[in-house]
Amino acid sequence: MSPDRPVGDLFRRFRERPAAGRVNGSATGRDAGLAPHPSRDAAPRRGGRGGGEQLNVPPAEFTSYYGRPVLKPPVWRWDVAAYLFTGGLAAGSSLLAAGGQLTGRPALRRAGRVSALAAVGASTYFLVNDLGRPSRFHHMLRVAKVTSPMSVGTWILSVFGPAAGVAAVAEAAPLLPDRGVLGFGRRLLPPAGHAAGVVAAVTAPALATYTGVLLADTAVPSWHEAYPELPAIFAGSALASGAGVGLVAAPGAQAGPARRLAVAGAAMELWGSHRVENRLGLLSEPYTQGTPGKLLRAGRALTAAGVAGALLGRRSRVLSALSGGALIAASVCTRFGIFHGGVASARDPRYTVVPQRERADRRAAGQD
Amino acid sequence: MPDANSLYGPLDPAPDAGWVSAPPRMGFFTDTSVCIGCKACEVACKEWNGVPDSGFDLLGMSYDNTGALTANSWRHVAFIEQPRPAGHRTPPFAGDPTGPATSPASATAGAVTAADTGTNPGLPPGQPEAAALMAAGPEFLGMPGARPPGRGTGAESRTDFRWLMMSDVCKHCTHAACLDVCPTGSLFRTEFGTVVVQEDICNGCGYCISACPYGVIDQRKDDGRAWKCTLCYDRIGAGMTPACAQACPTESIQYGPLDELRERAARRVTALHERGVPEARLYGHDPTDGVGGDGAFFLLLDSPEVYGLPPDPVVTTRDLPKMWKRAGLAALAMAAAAVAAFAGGSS
Amino acid sequence: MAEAHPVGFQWVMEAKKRGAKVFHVDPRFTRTSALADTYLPIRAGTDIALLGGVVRYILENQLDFREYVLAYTNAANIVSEQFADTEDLDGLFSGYNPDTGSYDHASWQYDGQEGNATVRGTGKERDSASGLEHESHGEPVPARAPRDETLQHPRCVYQILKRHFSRYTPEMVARVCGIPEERFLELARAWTENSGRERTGALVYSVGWTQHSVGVQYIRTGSIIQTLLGNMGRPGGGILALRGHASIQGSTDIPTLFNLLPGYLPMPHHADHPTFDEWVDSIRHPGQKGFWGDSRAFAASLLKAYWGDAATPENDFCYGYMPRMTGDHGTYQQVLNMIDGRVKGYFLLGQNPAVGSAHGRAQRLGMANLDWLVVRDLFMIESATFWKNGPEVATGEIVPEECRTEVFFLPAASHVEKEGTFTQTQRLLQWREKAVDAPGDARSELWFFYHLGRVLREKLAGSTQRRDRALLDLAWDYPTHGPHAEPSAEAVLKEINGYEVATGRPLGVFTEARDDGSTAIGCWIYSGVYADGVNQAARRRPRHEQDWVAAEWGWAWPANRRTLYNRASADPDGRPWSERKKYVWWDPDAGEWTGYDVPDFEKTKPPSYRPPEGASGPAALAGDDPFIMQGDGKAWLYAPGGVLDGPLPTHYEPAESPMRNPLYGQQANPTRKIYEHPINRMNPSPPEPHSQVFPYVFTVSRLTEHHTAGGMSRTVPRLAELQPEMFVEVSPELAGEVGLAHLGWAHLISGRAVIEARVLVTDRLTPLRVDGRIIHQVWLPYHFGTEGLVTGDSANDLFGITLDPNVLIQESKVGTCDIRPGRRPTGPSLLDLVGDYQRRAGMTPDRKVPVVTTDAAGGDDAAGSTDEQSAAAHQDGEPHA
Amino acid sequence: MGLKTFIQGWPVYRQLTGTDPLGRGAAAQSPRSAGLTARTETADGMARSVCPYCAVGCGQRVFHSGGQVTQIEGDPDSPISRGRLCPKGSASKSLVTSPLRQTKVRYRRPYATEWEDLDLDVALDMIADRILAARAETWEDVDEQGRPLNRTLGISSLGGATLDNEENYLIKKLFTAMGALQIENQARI
Repeated sequence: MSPDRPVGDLFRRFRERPAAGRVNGSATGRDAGLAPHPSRDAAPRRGGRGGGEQLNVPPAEFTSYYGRPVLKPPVWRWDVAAYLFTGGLAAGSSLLAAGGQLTGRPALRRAGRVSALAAVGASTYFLVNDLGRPSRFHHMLRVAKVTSPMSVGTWILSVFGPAAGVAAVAEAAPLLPDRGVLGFGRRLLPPAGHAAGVVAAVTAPALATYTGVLLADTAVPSWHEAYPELPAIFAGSALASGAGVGLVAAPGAQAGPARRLAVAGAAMELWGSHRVENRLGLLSEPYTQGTPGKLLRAGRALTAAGVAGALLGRRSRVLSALSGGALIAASVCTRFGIFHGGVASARDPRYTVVPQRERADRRAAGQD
Repeated sequence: MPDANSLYGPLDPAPDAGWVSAPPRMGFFTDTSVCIGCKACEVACKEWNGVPDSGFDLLGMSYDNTGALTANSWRHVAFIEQPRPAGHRTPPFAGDPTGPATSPASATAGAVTAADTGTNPGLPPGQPEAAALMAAGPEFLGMPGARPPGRGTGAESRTDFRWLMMSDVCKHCTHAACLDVCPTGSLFRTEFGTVVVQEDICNGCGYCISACPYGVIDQRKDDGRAWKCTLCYDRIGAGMTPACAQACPTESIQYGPLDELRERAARRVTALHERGVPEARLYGHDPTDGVGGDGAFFLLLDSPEVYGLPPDPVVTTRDLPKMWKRAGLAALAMAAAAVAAFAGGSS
Repeated sequence: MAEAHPVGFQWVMEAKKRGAKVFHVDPRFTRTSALADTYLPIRAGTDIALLGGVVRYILENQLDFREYVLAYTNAANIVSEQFADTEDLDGLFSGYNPDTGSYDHASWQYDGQEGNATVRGTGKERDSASGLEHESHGEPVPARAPRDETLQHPRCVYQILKRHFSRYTPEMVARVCGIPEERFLELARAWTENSGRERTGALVYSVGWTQHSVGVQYIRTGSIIQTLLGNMGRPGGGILALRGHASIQGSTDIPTLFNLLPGYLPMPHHADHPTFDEWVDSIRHPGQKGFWGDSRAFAASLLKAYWGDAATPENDFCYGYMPRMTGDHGTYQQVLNMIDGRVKGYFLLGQNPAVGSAHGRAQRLGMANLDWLVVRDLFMIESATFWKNGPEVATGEIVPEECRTEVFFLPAASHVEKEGTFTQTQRLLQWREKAVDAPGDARSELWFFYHLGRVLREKLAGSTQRRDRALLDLAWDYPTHGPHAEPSAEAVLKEINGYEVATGRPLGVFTEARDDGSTAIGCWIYSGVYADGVNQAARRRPRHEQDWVAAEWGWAWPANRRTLYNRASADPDGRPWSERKKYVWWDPDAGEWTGYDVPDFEKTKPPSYRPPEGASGPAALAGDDPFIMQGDGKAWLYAPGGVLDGPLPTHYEPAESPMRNPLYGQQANPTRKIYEHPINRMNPSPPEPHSQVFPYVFTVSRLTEHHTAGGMSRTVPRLAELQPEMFVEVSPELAGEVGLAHLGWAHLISGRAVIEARVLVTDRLTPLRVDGRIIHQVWLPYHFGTEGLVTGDSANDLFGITLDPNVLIQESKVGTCDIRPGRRPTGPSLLDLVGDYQRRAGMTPDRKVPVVTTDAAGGDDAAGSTDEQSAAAHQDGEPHA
Repeated sequence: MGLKTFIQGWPVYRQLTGTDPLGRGAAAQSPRSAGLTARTETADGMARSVCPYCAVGCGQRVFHSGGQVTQIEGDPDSPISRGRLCPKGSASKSLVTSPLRQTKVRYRRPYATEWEDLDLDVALDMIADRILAARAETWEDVDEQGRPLNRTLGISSLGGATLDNEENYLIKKLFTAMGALQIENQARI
């Protein structure tokens, strides 16, 4: 290279080339960095010409070690999100059942008790299935820690689960013969079912709302900052899904409470998700973009539809059932939406660094 | 017995965790200004604790081929190349026929490399823009578009250069969210005030991983359990020094009673400031910070996020009482709604 | 240092804490540079120009430690009027013989001593690497030479030095090394300001310095500076070589080297040493000062240790059994002989030449042409599997079915599975205790060679062949123990230490050696390591229980001295130069030398002692002659003999350089060892044409995470994962010029080989402005090969074979190459690519590498602009990529 | 052991009755954790050794149990290294216990494409025969002027820098006695 020509001239000219697309998250960095000089590129190259383009995109307002996430994104798989739903469903259903039991609406009672058992069963499966060491599930009962929502939840479940179970089994009483040991059972079960149903109903609100704390009590930015709303959203979602069960299962005559529950639940859920999507500033973003955004919007639509259907469809068994289904589906969407929104916020260092940096700078400014 | 500051604020964690007549709290002070990036800490740790390898991948993150703290790397040495002045040192490339710096461009390429660390979530890909800023220096924070000269991202020639190295490790927080959220009591506070996963208890629920504000603890795939630095619980119990600190050739990693380390660190920062290294700062030393101070704290030469550390972490359990209150209210509302639904109305 | 010797670097950090200023000079910004106060990028292979600049700076500004220089060096000695300097002969000294490419040293001698020279320009000393003998002592010189204490005499060493280095100006340093003037001056200023009576400065080099065609002169230049500044023999001073293998110092002291015997006694030469007396006199130089005067006793005791009872004064201690050198029998000569089919069998003992030696292809082809090969190692290494998966198998040059080499792989015992001593880089012997038994067939070398000897002697029992006497008479009865009959390492150490034959009493110090056969000593400089029958090397008194010299940890040769020539830490009258820097001094009351260290001087010889006329040996050393192994007791600024490529260091370009030598007409070291062999084609350098075909400078070195040829690191997951792939570091400027992508692939081409590597584009490398041109340098680690957990091409394959004349060490720290984006071709087309480059560079088989430079017309122009030329060159090469 | 001890061993019980109601420390500690101690404490023995990598000569402590190396770490007593080790030295245990280490003699006969096994004694014997054959074939008694040579240039050796002084001594002694001159090591490289 001759002395008169400035060093790295080609390099500079190359880097001043207009951006030709951005480096995506491709697994290999081979395309990135400095792209080969066209006339000299003898290398078999994978992918298109990446290169110094990154330098041409406006600088992000935050930095991180090689842009890698500061936090470890949650390792929880889909079944935790599913559990959020089934747990809520179990809670809602058991409330419905207890209501039916106390106000003489057998259809609601039966449907509620059965779906409560099914849902709590599913919940247990999901929880165990998500463990890295499922065989050690019982270690959850080693300690009782108020600082650990999961520990609290475990104990709630271990009360709710059996209660819901007994209540559901009690529904089988009529099927038993009226003589002998089984006959004794036939006489004993209904009162036991009553008691159990009440126990389940009493623990149900805790079961439905602790999951909000479960997510909020993490370093995941969009979950933690949403801690005031999450329990409300989940409570509402639980009620709505429970009401959904009622609408599907109960004849119009008995479904009144379910309709009212649906309205109440939907109100809480919609209020809550509206807040998290707007109140959290930067941290609301993950809930409005991508998959989480889609899910939450779908949830809202379904809830609205479900409520409308529930109120207008008094006369129509079909419409009621449909709206019940919509409410249940809405609950599923909401739970998955919230779940994935949080995961997304943990994956992107921006949501960790920017708020903390601003807070630190504010404090620094305050000091001097 | 639990302290008033049990969830937040200055606290001596061991007595709070029920240790009667506990020994002084032990910890690490990692002085990155004398780190030579030899990675002896990574190896010594793995040798002592029998930690598996974390993949043979060239990451292109300077000399960092480990990538991050994972279940299979309990010490991680970060390498950052920056076209920036290094305090008292004369510019390494002054007078050389250099062009613009490549550090930001190379960092962006390194940001998206992948490595099978054998853990979950392991080492997720990063954001090229943030990487470029890490390599160019943190001055751009909050001022998009600004390109002060001498940062090597323009067309001018580079003269300054510095190579930052830092051995990262679990912070053994005073208020350890991982510990508090653990539903099995696998994560526990030792008599030395350190935070340890009990491998015979952990059932891999993964809660601690989402709870850690530093992204330290991680899950081993084929094993399912969560793993992290134990501050060599078995060694310090026998009065020995943790493997990494024992190996460290330049005393970048110092082990001892936390109070002593904090004083030593304060003296070191003053000394560096006097020697014209104004960028020297402590991280995680302050008992009044968001996590009540770290049991393993650092002397850094750039902002924490450049090293992949959160700038102002707050333990999530600080807000736990408020969370339970909210949950309680929600539960009441739920119950009330149910009662109303059945009591009110006729049909 | 932080890269390759991190734990040693802790002491640099200690010094830094106490305010020491650390300078680091390296072609690439390393982990050491990151911690240094000042880093100076330098063009690989130009260190003499830089250090020469410092010498000039010292002399021009009168910054030398004058009292020290006058009293302890040969600065005042007056040199023969026949001497002509490189100043006068454009890069050559007087006495050069172009036919042999070597010097007659007569004209280099001190005034009136011309007849004294032992070296006559036949190249014989070069072939026998006689320079190595001087690891422990100087070339013969008469005890007394004419001196001018005023240093004004035009032919006194001081003035010659001044003239010789006068052209090494800051401008010239910048032109040659690419180090800007002000940066150079910063170094020179700091070095001189921190030396003298009150302060000392240390020079630390890693032995990459020795891997140059002028390697010995690099170190000579360093010692000239340190001597002028009074930094030798004093605490915090000196020149420290950071050697790279656990006992490489020991394997030089007790040499597994062709030209040496234990304790730096020379291996006999057929012409010079036909008889025992001639051999001994060539070592002790009758009439000369210093401890080599006793070498007859050392030599006799060694032979006594070898042949025991058979060795008697009457039969010259079996001197007749000794094999004789006739020339160069070094490892590279051996490899070329292997290729030519002249070597039958080859032992590899914990060594992996297929990766670790220069010109890997020659190494592997040589091994493929043996009758048999014995490899003893911990792991399956490239040198044991070259016939199976070496690069030449891929190119078809080695076909397993046609390769006749019979290979024995014998597993070796590790350092924890045997006991014995390592000698570390500061001559300190440390005994290792055995922890566990070796697994399976793994055995120690001690076991292997003891039993190999036993079997050989059994097979030869009753042989009447003359040649077998040496084996049959060999003293080979070492006590053994254990199920495998492991020989006793301690018994061998006792023999090394030496003992009184009659009583078996271990000797306490080498002065007890006798030449009458009453003592047997395996290595005289190690005498004392087994003093009083105690294994001194096993001493491990904790450091907190002794002073900072820690004399009771291990044992250092000679006589447990930790700092050599430490008499120089006191002034001529025996008083410490300064209170701050006191180390060893004369205690008039006790009438003996005392201090922190074992005085490197006769304990009771007062500073005032003056030798009587005609005294010789130790007795001839005056009380103020600190450099007691030197023929005149002085430190040599000017070497009247002993250094084969000149009495003074001179900058020559590396054997392969893109640059014309800016200092002299002579391009490269005129005495360097060149092998004219079809496989060993050297890239052309200016003024030869076509040097621009290889426009870039490459250098190789170590990574912290790996060890040498990788046999002990690429096989260990803990280390392999930390640096998992072969890579090449390039500057952004070069990346832009050639078109290299960070983490993409590149391949490098030299006249010998093509290798590929992943690219790291980094600001840690910089182009240099050298003599008005821009020079790009690339860096590679040399740890990779085809075996192990992580593999890659071997950087050493790129090098050709050119050796330093003094010690026959190859130039493997700098060469020229071309670098191109993308992966290298595979199979036969790889050879085509090399062939294509050889063709374009005019590297025909019959080409003679010019030793003495004769300016070819247009040579300089041809070397002018590499950029366009190489670009053009690439178009030619395109089809192969 | 009975229900009582079982109950008392139950962390929840200890939470309720002990000093650690939140179950953060004392109550949550498992018996295994309570019994933990450094394996160096329980090792059969400890050998004082020296790092096998570079020439700095760092002190190593080699702990072993049941004939196996269980830990290698820096020797704090050493004035050279003060107990510190670089990554290579720190990896010494992996080096000596590596499953990749060869523990059996391997033999490749001429023109073969694979390794085969060989008995160590047989190998030693075969090598001795080949040495004697090479000597016989390439022995040089005297040079053209009748001056003694006593040597063979048919045998070469490379290595020693990683070996003990005692080993290098025997190597040099034996090779010199058999007239093998071409003995070299890393010091030349």
